[in-house]
Amino acid sequence: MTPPDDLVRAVEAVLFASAEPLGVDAIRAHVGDGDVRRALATLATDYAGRGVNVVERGGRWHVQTAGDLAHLLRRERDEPRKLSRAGIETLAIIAYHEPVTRAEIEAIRGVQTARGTLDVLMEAGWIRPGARREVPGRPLTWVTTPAFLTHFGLAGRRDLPGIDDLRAAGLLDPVDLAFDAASGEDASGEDGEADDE
Amino acid sequence: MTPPDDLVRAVEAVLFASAEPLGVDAIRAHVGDGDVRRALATLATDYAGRGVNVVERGGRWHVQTAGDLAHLLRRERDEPRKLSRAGIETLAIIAYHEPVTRAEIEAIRGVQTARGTLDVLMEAGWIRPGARREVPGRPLTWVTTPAFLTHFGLAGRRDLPGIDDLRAAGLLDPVDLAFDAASGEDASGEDGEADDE
Amino acid sequence: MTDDDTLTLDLDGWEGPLDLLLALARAQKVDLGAISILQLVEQYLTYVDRARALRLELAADYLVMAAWLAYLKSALLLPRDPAVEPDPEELALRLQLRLERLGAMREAGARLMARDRLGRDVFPRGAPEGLRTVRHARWQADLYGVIAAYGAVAARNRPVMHVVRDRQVMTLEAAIARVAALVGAAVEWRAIERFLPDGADGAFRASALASSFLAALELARQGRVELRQESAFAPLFLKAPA
Repeated sequence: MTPPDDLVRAVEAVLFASAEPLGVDAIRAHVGDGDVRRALATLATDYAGRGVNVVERGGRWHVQTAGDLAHLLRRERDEPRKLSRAGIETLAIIAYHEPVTRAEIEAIRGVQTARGTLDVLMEAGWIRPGARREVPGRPLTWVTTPAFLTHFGLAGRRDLPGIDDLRAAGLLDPVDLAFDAASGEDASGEDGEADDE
Repeated sequence: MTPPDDLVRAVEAVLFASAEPLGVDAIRAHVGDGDVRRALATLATDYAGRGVNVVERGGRWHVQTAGDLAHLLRRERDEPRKLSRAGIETLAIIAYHEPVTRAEIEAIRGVQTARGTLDVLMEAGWIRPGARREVPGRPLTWVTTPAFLTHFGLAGRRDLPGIDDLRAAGLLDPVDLAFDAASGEDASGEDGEADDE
Repeated sequence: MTDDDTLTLDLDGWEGPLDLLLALARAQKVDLGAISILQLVEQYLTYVDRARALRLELAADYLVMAAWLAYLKSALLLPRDPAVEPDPEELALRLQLRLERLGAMREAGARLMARDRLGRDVFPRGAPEGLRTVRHARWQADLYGVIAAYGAVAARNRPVMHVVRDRQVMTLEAAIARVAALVGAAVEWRAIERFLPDGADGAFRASALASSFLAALELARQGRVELRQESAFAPLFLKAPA
């Protein structure tokens, strides 16, 4: 290893010592002033390819074992509770559509959300209630948490598997919007249209 | 960092994820056959000079924060706290009467001084123990510190307003007036009466 | 329909009719954009018929979907009447779009679950030293607080001298003497107010009334006066015993 400078060493020590992921500000509170982001970038590079990696998850950083070594470490550890199919689908819908109301989740799934489904996801710490939607009835929306990104190894929501393709294909748009787009296609002919954000 | 070989990576991950220091055999149980000792030696070298080190203690290995960085794990933070009423009264009595013993403070306040009160004032840096009083039991006296004068913007203790000043400022308001006010008798009436000294 | 297309009648396995439709569509083609809605409708209706034939209890929403699909099927087969809204082709397209969306989310969920998950595939440090924040109290007080506190202590400690303001009162003894003298041998009832000193007002009148009332009770107890009151709070009358 190349010998790290003082700040890199300090950030490294703090990241390793922390029991939870740390944001840049939290790291700075321990190591003092300095280019913490640069130090984090250096560490991420230093540890790439090693048995442990320094990773960013939604603006928070932590150290974790490399994914390809899972088989060495999995023994005698509890498998996290298996999520039901409804739970997985609901979580995916929230992650890819957030903020999203319960009614919108149900519109996509075509069934009512069973009582425990959102509870389980909240208990796991992966979702939380977001702002209320400013429409009649002011329904609550649901969003994912930083712990969701941490658990599923996502740097951010942009890192969600296939999200760009889904968005490009309009598959994250509501049916109504997609329908208008699809009907419009007949006239104008294919693509090039309407991407959000 | 030099890219480690598979065994070194495996040992690194196992050591990192373990909740306790591991002996060579325990490591081998995870990573399988191979020269675990050599891998450990490589890791010890790799991590020398970094923010965390791979170290051996009595034949068992673990990852730990570099000794010189241990202080980073402890973050000091100042929190403004308001002095309790007992604290302020005790401080005021010491300021007006110093040097003054604890028994004298209690006599003046009319209540026992809780253990922590003087501690808090000392922690704040406003009082310190003075000489012992040359009476039976040789009780400790308390005096204010220069920091006390600085904090309260006083040139010296003489700057503290005297009893007469306090009375003029209405800070010695006789409590008895409350009775007449309540009984509704002549709101105008005298009341210059009734005083001591 | 070939045997390959046949889905086991496992009713507990479906998360609602849309889920069943998606499974049927997937069996038909992987690309949901290219499926035949008409064929899908047939498959669904067949499925529901078989469930009924087996006397399996189907949840209401499966039957609602079946009814709707049967309507869609007939609309799709009949020559199109432009006056009829909504356009069945449009309904079919909407159904297809819904299936695509559900399918996309199902795939996304599977990909999410297959990621390297913390605590299952990748692990945090087993024994982190932990970070600690040591809080130091920075005590705050101002000069006014100190001086005011000393004022409060000093005020508390001055010798306590209670000076009772000089006020006119009628003592119980005086009232007994007065009421006893006035009631004398009077035979007619007289209200208690008549026994108060002339010109008594304010606090003195209140004191005289209270004392005279107590005096009347005491005299009545001694048999030296009789009391009469019609009801609570009614005027109180006194006279000498008959």
